[in-house]
Amino acid sequence: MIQHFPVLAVMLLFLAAFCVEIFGSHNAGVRNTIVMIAATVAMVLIYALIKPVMIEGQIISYWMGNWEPVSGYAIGIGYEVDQLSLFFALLVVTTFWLSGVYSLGYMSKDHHLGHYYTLYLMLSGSVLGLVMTGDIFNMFVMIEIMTFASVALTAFRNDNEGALEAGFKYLVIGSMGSSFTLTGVALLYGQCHTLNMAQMSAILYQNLTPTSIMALALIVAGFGVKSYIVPFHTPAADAYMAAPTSVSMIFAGMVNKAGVYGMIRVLYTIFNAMDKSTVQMLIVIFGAVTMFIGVTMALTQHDFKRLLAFHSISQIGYVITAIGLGSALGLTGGLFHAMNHTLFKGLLFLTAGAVLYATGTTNLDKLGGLSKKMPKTCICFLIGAFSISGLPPFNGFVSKWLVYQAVYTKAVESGNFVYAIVTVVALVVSVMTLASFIKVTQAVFFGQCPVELKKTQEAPVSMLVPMYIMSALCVLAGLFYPLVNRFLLHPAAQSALNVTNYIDRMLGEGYAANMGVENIQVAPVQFSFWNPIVWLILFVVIFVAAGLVIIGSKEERGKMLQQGVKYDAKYATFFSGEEEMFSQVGGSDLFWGFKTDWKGYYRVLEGLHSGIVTDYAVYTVMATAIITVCMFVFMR
Amino acid sequence: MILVNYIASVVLIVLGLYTVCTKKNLIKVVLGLGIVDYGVNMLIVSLGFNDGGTAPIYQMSDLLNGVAPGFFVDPVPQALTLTSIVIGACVDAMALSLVIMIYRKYKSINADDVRRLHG
Amino acid sequence: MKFKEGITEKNVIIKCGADKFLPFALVFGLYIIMFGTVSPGGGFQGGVIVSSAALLLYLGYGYKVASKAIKPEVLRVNEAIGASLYVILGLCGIGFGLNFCRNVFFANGQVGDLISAGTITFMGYAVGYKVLCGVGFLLLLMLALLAPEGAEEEAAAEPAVEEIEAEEAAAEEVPELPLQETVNAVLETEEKEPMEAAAETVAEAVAAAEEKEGAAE
Amino acid sequence: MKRTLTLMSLLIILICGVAAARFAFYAIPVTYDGSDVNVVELYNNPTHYDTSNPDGVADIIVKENLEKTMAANNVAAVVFDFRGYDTLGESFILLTAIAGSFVILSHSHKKEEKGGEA
Repeated sequence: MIQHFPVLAVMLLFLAAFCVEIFGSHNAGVRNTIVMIAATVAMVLIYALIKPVMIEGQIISYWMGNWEPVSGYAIGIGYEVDQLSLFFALLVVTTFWLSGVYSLGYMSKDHHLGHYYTLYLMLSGSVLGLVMTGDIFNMFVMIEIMTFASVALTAFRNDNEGALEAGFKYLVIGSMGSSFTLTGVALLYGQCHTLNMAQMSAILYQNLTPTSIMALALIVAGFGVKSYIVPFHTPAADAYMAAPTSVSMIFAGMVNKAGVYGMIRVLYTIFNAMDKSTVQMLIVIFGAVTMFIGVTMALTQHDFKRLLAFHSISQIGYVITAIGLGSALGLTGGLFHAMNHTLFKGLLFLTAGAVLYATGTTNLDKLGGLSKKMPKTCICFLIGAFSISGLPPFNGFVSKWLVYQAVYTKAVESGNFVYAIVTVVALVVSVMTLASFIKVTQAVFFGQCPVELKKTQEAPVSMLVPMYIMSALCVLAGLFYPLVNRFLLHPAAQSALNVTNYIDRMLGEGYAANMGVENIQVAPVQFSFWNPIVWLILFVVIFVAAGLVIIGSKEERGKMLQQGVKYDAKYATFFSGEEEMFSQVGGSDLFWGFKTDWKGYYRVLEGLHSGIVTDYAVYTVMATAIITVCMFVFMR
Repeated sequence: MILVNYIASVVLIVLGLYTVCTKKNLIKVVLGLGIVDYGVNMLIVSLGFNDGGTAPIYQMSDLLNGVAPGFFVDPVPQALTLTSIVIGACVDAMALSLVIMIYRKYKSINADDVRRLHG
Repeated sequence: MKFKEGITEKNVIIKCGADKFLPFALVFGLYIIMFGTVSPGGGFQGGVIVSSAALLLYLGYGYKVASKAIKPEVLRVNEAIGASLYVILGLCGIGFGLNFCRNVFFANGQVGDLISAGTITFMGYAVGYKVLCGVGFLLLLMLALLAPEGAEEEAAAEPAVEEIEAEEAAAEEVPELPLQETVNAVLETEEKEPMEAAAETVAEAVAAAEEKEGAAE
Repeated sequence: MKRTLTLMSLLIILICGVAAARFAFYAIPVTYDGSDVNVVELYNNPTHYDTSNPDGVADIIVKENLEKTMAANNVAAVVFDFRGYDTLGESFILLTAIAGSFVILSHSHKKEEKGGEA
């Protein structure tokens, strides 16, 4: 019975989408009931797989229409749920369940909700199908459903500024990515005469031809578009911003995880390409650039959701860097960070949505002082901000530390200078993340409350509950990381690195050995070098010290603010000699000094993010060309 | 010749990408995406073709009369192409709807004017 | 700049042409759907041909009549019904203790019969029905944009903009219109009846529908 | 500058693509070489076939089709049975695109002025 669960979960979501279309387009009660039942049952079905797959180590293989392989060729479509698939499936079901609960309150003021839930269920079902399928063409079909549903949901509030534009950009870049993927799939079919991923993996093992290298380059570019790594990230920033917040959360939590999953599947499982140092270098450099550009763009944003979007891109950079290392440690760190990214970025988007719901704006210049009006949202936001910045008791710290450790180990092992630089970049990016969240916290929740926002109310309960759950998960994942590692991360990393099991379970015992695929076993990752308690104590000490300094200097600061300083050379540097009352720096401009120092850099970067869709297409083509050249020149 | 088909499909894909990258008219961008799609379809169909093969369908009249229809070509790429064609149609439908609404909102379909979200 | 106005006035030549072509398009499309298992064609191709009926109606009679004869809302709902039929046919496999999408009764006829190959035929019909409704809806949706301002208000977008309460009441009794009924009837009966009878039914019903529309005008 | 870069990238993709396609033509056998399969024989005796040494998925599908699905149209058999799940996804794509177009083309006036700003 248990082997039916994956396909039943996917089909349940699709059927619910049709039921919403048929019965629920006019009746809110029926619609919400269908959505919540489908989401809950699908979640339960996937959670029920934890015990057999994660703990007992089974791999569920399921042939659609009982088309078992004949003479070693997989003629039908197969579902194959191994630990890696299940890991991502768990992220997906958790995200969409929470997003569904959140939508009930958040979207209640919109029209066409029947279509909203249809598209939402389609998106959820397609991502769930994508991570569990074992057939590459089926994966492509699911990607397409995902792209169309994402575009439609991005443009859902089409009276909003820019929603249509964002949808169009997303569609153009996404379709280009899909076309690359399809071309790659076609070339792979020409090469392998099959479409099953396990069989392809066995056939392509240590047997790369120009055709399959081209296919690899194109598929990596295609999944790069879906995971929004840097030259492809441009439509994502717009889409996150223009979409309704419950959908932004789905994008951050599910859609770009689907891209990351595809990357891992293609690079590790199908092509076994991660033992080649050039591929590692290419992916790591893409990841590092993604990290850095994402966070620097985030520092200058004036819109809450757009800022979060750039942070999301930046955090995906960590994940890509980590999985590009090709080591068990890196993969564990990358998967843990992917999971944490789902949790804290979802939480942050939910708080942004709550702010939008309560105040009607996400512009940082118009917000302020909401901590007194929305204390619960504020606490949730702070937890999310601490997590994403990597402060100790929270989950972001653990996974970021694993990433640093993995990159550093790689630098030591290979003696390559680039990895050392990437380590430094990762640390700097973390600091800049914290800086930009200080800015957001200051601009939204502290500081002065504008007059228009005096009547702001706390968000309704249906929106607060998902936030509480996310916050709790953030804290728990940070505190009980050994359990997470033992039951989720280690099995997933192991299954990604050891393709023998994956092939054998699908095509019969001994198939992989016949084709000469090696069996790789990895030991569980040791959390070395650090102890969170020590770090926690250190941070507590620092906080107390900082608090003492602030309390001690408070009187003087108050005086300065009230009486004003006429002219003092001490402050001239900051306020260019103007009187203080005319030169206050708003919360959203907290880092104007940084911005001024990096004027040239920002001029180039803002010129590149021009908003013109053809420019973005040019970046996509250029990045694809770069990937192709690297693969062709260095992999032969 | 099949090689010509392969090369032509690659050229079509590149031409489509060129259209997407250089044309400023949003409708032309959508047409470029369509051209990329046709190139991919052509590649897939060419992959399954074998010189002298026929469509993989049993023609009852021929079979009953004993006329040998030769041999079949690969049916799998044809099924894949069917999916790909439907996807191309869907891309066109959605992209053109978006262009129509963008025209209503921005009063222009020049890509240089449609850039409210930038930076 | 205003949008180019759609076709509103009846041109005799176009109208007659549309009248003559409509039955052919329907019969040809349904033939392709029905014989997808044994001859070139299948659900998608046939569905698209059938849905061109919407275009022909628009050419002959303008958007108002076309959207009255083939109600977009009904098409939208029926599309989802077609898709769920496919899923239910797939779930049959699990019901029989086998896997999803299993062709559970493939030995229900001789090779080359109209009803043979088990669920393949019926899945083809489900997909054809779904595509017929879906593409027809899409065409009407696009044509609604070409219609002049007044007609656009009646387009597919309008019902959803009303208040939800009003819609609830209206949604329960959506009248099935003649052409739609015929298509439904044909699709329901086509599994049993031979092809010719189905074609006749369509042609008759189309003629009847046109007469009624003419009378209504 | 941008134009040059674009043209260079396209040229690279073109050259690599042609190299890949040329390799696929000369060095890789066709996905299904059916010239040894007699269609009439297969039709008259659908249960007697040999799949012990296939050259690809299509070989098995063509040979097993008449026995296991009884569909005269091999493409229909692939579309609705062997790869029926893909067709499922394909029809969902159509449904998604249509629902999406509907959402995009319809006027969405919200009841209250609440929403994101640029």
